[in-house]
Amino acid sequence: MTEMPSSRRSAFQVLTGVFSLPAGARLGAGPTIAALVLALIVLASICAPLYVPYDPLAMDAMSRLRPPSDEFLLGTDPYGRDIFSRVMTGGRVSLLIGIGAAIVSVAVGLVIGLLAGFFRAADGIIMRIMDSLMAIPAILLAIALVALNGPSLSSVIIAITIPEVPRVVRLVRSVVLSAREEPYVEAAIALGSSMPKILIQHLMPNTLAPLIVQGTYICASAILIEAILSFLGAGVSTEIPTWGNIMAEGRSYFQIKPGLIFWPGLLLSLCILCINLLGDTARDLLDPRMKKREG
Amino acid sequence: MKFKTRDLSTAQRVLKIRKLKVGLTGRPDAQPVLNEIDLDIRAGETHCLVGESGSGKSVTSLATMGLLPKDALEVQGGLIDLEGFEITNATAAQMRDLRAQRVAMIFQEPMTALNPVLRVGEQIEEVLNMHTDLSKSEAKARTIDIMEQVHLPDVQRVYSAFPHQLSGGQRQRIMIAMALVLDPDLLIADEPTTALDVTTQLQILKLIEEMQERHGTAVLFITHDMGVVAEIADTVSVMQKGEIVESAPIRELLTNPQKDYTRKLLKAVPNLAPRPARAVSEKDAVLNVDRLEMTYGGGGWFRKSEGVRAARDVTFDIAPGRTLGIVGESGSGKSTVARCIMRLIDPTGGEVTVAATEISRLSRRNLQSHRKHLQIVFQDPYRSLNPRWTVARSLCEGPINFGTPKSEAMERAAELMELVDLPKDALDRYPHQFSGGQRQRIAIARAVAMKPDLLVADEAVSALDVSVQAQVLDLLDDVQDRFGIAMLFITHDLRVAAQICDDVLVMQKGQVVEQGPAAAVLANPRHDYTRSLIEAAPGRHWDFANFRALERAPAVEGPIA
Amino acid sequence: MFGYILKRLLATIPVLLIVAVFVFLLLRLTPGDPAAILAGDAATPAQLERIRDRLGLNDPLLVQFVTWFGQMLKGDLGTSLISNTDVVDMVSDRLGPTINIALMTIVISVLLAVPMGVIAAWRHRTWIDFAVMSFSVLGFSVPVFVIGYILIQIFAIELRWVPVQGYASPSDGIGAFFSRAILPSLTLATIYVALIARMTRASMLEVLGEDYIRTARAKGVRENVVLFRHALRNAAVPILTIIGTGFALLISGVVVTESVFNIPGIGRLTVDAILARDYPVIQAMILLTAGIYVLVNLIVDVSYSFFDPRIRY
Amino acid sequence: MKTLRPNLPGSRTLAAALLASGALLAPAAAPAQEDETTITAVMHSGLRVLDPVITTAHITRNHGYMVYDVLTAVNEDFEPQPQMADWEVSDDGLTYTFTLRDGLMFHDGAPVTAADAVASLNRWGNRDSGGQLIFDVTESLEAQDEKTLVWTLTEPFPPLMDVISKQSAVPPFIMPARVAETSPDETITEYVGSGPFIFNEEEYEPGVSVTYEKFDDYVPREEDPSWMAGGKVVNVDRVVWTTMPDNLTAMNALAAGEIDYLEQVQIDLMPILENAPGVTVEMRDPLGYVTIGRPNFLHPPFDNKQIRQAALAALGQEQMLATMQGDPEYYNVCGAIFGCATPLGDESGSEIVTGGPDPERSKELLEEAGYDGTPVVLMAPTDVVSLVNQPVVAAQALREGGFEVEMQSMDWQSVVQRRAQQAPIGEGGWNMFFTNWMVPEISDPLINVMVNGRGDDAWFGWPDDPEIEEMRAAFVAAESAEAQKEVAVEIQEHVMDNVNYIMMGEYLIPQARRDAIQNMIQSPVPVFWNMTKDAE
Repeated sequence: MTEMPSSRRSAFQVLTGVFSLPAGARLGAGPTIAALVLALIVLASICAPLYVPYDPLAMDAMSRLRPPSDEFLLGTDPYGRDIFSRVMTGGRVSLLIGIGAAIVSVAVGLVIGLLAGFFRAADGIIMRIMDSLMAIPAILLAIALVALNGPSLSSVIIAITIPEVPRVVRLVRSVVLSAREEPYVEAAIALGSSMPKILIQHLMPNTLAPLIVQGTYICASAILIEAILSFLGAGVSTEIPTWGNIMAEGRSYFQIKPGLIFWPGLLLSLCILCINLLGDTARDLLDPRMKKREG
Repeated sequence: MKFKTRDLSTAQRVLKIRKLKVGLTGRPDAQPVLNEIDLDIRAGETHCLVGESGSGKSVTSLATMGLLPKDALEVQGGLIDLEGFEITNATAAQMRDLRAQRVAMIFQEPMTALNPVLRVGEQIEEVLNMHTDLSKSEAKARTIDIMEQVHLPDVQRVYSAFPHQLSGGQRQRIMIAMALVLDPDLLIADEPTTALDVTTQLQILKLIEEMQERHGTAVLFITHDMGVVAEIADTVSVMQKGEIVESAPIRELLTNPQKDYTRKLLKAVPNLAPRPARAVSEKDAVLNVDRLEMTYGGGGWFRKSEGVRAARDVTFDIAPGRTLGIVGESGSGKSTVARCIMRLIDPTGGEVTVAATEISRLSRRNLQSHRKHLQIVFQDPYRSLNPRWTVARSLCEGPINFGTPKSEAMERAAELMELVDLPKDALDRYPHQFSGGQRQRIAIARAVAMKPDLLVADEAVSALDVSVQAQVLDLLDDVQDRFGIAMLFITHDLRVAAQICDDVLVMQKGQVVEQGPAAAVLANPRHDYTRSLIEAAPGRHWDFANFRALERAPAVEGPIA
Repeated sequence: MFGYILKRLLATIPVLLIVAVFVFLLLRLTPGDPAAILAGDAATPAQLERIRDRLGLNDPLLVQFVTWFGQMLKGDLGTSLISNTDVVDMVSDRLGPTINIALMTIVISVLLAVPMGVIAAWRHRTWIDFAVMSFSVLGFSVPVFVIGYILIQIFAIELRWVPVQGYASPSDGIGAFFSRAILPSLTLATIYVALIARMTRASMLEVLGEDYIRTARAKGVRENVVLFRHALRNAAVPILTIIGTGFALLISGVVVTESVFNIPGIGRLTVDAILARDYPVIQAMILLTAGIYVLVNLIVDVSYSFFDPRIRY
Repeated sequence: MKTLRPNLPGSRTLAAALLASGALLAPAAAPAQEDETTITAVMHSGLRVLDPVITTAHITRNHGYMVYDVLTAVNEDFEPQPQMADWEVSDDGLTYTFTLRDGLMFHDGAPVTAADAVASLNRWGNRDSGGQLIFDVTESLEAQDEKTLVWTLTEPFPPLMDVISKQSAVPPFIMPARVAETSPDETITEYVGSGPFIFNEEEYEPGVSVTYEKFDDYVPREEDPSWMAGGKVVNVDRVVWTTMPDNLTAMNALAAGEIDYLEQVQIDLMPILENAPGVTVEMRDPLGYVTIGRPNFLHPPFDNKQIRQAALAALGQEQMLATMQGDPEYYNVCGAIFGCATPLGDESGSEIVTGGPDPERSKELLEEAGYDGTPVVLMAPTDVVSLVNQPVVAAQALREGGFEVEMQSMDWQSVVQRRAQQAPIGEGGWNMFFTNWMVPEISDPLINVMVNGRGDDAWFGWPDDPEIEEMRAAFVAAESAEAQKEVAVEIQEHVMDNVNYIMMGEYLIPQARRDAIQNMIQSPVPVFWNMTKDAE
């Protein structure tokens, strides 16, 4: 996208910059609560096997679509499986997908981005390819990819990751490009530091802050995309409950059994909400000027 | 040197500040940013507010405009009286009314201070639309008129130009027109010429003076440049750490300063008298630059210029222990030359020979080993050190690159800290824990650590306050004597050049217009451009450090162009 | 200017080419055999083989690619393997609904989001700001189809204000169109509004810190003028950018929304095609969407110069 | 592309902007006149393939019955009846003579001739498994004159009339000769039939909607309609089939009166419709469907008979059906491989699966068979509502029965493609999948492809089962209904023992209609003749 002529920070901006606290500091309770809620959800999901009353896969034809009761906390689904057990267990996989996607895409994007940012030769080609990838709507690409290697957990993660990588690459690249103009990098050149050394020791650290932020966003959107994939019939196998495919299975029961969408939906939304909030806070704290969240 | 000596005690008082206290919002007991300052300005008076960065000059002006950044600063006491109107407790609406009509302001950065997406004409006219009910045509006429008053060329065209299409000087003229179009009683000028080249600066100063006479405006002029003060002030207030330490008529202050701080400040101001040149060494030159040429090709998405010749046919050499200064205004190509020599960019022509090796065409790899011969110190002390690295790591980076064992490098680093007199424990700290001056010392130490033959100082002191500037210049001098390093000193400030250079080379539009021993070039310049540069240097007749006029005033006397 | 546009258009060619190759390979590697789908339950291996031959699925990949690509350059996107109808017709039939919904969404989003963002930035760190931000984060957090179902439940089933599903083209009457397009558009808008509002706020915050804003205030300019005349135009570029890049999100959303509201648009067409391994359709659709995306962003880039005179091509 | 209509509002408004863009891009939409009656129906899936001979997809067959007509058709008692033609069989059972009735006409106005019929039968015979059997023994099939065609056999084929009159999966639809001459491997490109409805090609959007218009020149028979036999009297002007992404949407649309008819109602969701005014939920097809599991005979573990039996024991119909349908009203535990309500239906030897599940028995059998724990690769479609449950339930049951199960989820098209792979498991092969049939599609050994035992030429799973082939031969040879029944019982017992496939029981799918829709005939195939629509 277009680079803007960036105006030098004037005395005034420095002045205000000096005196105003980082935005995060004033968000107050928000992030704290978010962190707590998230921690709670994560913990609950991880520990799910310890406390859920039923095997999330155990079906009972005789007790299908039961209403919430002492026996089934949130009732049962069309297979007579305990919704509570499924939702709590589903959280693990959804979170796994989110975190997995985030880590993979950040890692891959970082490497490619550094190369693109520093080696002019590689830059052109890499960015063309990235542009192309970005031009393909993520969902369509993901569906195709899932169709490609079957709806296994790993392939879903890959399918979600690939469309995200270009955004990370762009981010890393732009950071590198601006950082390499910094006098301290030129000084390093003058001091005879080798390119790889400069790349790793001087430039890479600059990308970490934005990457952490980007990572949280990817994590959030990955969880969301997983749900949408399941909804479109290209999600994780129903044998592995995720918030996404629980909702997908429940879609046609929306009116007679809203719980099937509501509960996983609620947890999923809460979870993403918190992750996003924390992401914003992290962004404000780590790098107030990083505002671009590549669509 | 003649100063303004008008007596304004009878003139009516425009601004009266009493016991003004400004502090961090919501933190009344924290160290205040302005501590109970008093200030008076009378109609037609030019009152200069001088002080080093962070002394509170800008805050004073913003407070007077009622423009303090709400969420950061607030008035915590005292009063600001503008012709009987109390500003500190005015409503937003009242303030809006006041601005531009009775108090106006011009700022340091004419580029960022003008809205880049609106035509400058509109921006001036907007003032009229806001405060008067002139018809469209009247407003335009008035705008054109004021634009002519500020001597803008080709007013009709400029009227509908965008800021980025104008030169820095023109933009500042627009700002002035905008400020004075409703001729306010008080004009606040916050470092209005700092971002401009000397020649432009001179014109702007003249303009402000002219406008002031025409409209009888009182001017509160904020600057850090004693030269400027000497040129324009009726009265001066010296600020330090949020307080006004001394306030006096200009001549009094310059000839007979009362307070130590004022003396210290004045002593630090370099004057245009060239330093006594050092003995020409017989050793053969460390650096030979031969017909150096740098042409920036076009290409790149938005670079309109196809092939800018940033440097043409630049030839010079420097012997060990001597200092060559390259002076010139922005865009003269002086920094390009420096970067070419450092091979931060690859020159498109000519030769650069360092320590008997021609490096202008060496491949990056082969260059590596020659890097240690030449080192550079950058302008911006805040960006020239990796903020994530300890000082020690920065200092050791170079030597380790050239195979010095870590321990040895560390010892060396420690010595260097002494050399640039910083405490040893500074080694384990991070750049942000140091002041600008200290960082620049560290940067110098880092360069010296390589035991280079040539040290390039690219505007190395331009970003520093005068007092700090003096210290750093001394340090450079000292380092040079100690290691016999040859130095290439890039600066736009003739005074600084005069202080440190043996030889001077004047560049204009990428070409060398004059070069020779500093004394010769500065004392009797042969080239018009050099002359205009010297003549434009404000307060050049005054030897601030010794509180007297310069007996051997440089360059020709007479009316300033 | 036109030189620039031309340059950009040329620059899109490699992009689309890469997309084409990528998609082509992707599909040929995807398990799934249109022949088997066509042959149906009672097919014997022999029959399958004959059908594969007829569909040219047995030719070497390169041959298949060249033939397909050659035809495509001639504007012939082939015929659907499954329904045997011309892909161009299929697509042109399906394009209308999607484009209309998308347009309506964009209009709604911009009308809502930009003022939201501006106000949030202006009243930075007040409850308004907090409200706007929370909403926008929420917009990211709820799956599109859930929003869709909720809207259906409320407005179509409980209140019976609008039909449950379906689509009517504006040529069948504006009323019919709006009554059916409004819910899908709102559904899509939630995430888009969130995106644009965030970016508007962020961008405005940055701009409001600029010197010329202070200058404007120093001129005694009224606050609303400061916000909308001085600030917004300067903040426009990143906002436009996000509208452009967000377009990808929009397309993704469309895919889902169309199946929730049963709109015969290209989104459903593509998903169905993928699930049915209808190669020509998938290739055409992904190229098309990619093309649209690239084009939209080109338009966005060009429109920069309209908001910011410093940008000239 | 449609051009802009006149009388635009002010071009500045959003409305106009959208209208313009929309109208420019709007697909051609021919608004129906007020006075004609249109029935909007949501069918079980979208129509994508228009050639009823080349695929067995139900939706395409249903399309076939709208647009095309058949020579003869079985009635609800499975008795062949004349439709386009009457027939005579020579005493030696070798010669069948068909005589077309008067007034038969294609939609393009051309009369239907015996030649058309011959061409159509030939193409059908090439694709249909039953048809192939007949053509194996066909001496000649030719048109004697405009109205008469003669089919001569080399040896008697008593069930011939049953086969060509069958309702599913591929009935011999009669097309114009020029169309019928299309290679049986290519889909036809001209959609002209002599059926009661005309296919409207302009308004056809594959997978989304298809429109049929009444064929005014169609001459129905006098008899009352019974299944596909009898008079096909059309009382509406247009029939529009549309697809809906999910059952819920469709139901809401029906409840809101946006559609008239919903072919399949998801049992669990019926409450929604039951309290909706003006909607009737009912059974159209009392025979319903069967759901079955098919093992792959080529690869372990199911290449071992005992292990197949173990699977049979491990699975239980009740459990499976209850999960699929919920309400016992709508399923029927039935061990008869030819369907419980059909003439050939018989449940002998099926207790093990009707009574099941019996994990213990399964474990024993596995024990005896020395099952080495080879995982059963079970293909599980994720995107076809009527097929998602079976594998999930089965996987669970098989595990309890001591099997290792690897359930591989994929979309249905992947299943369709994978099940055709004979390759070993490692190379994309499979062990088991589930599918559904309409009862008439499995109601006798010739129609029912799963009892075909011809190895590689058999249906997916490829059992090489000479015994069953003998039995089928015997069935073909059988002169009388009684004789046929006897053979059928043998086959039933054999299948239960050899586990050619696992009968998981019968289930019923109700349909729903606005009350305005009346006089719909009972039939496995939803038909739109005889149907009337009152003004609501």
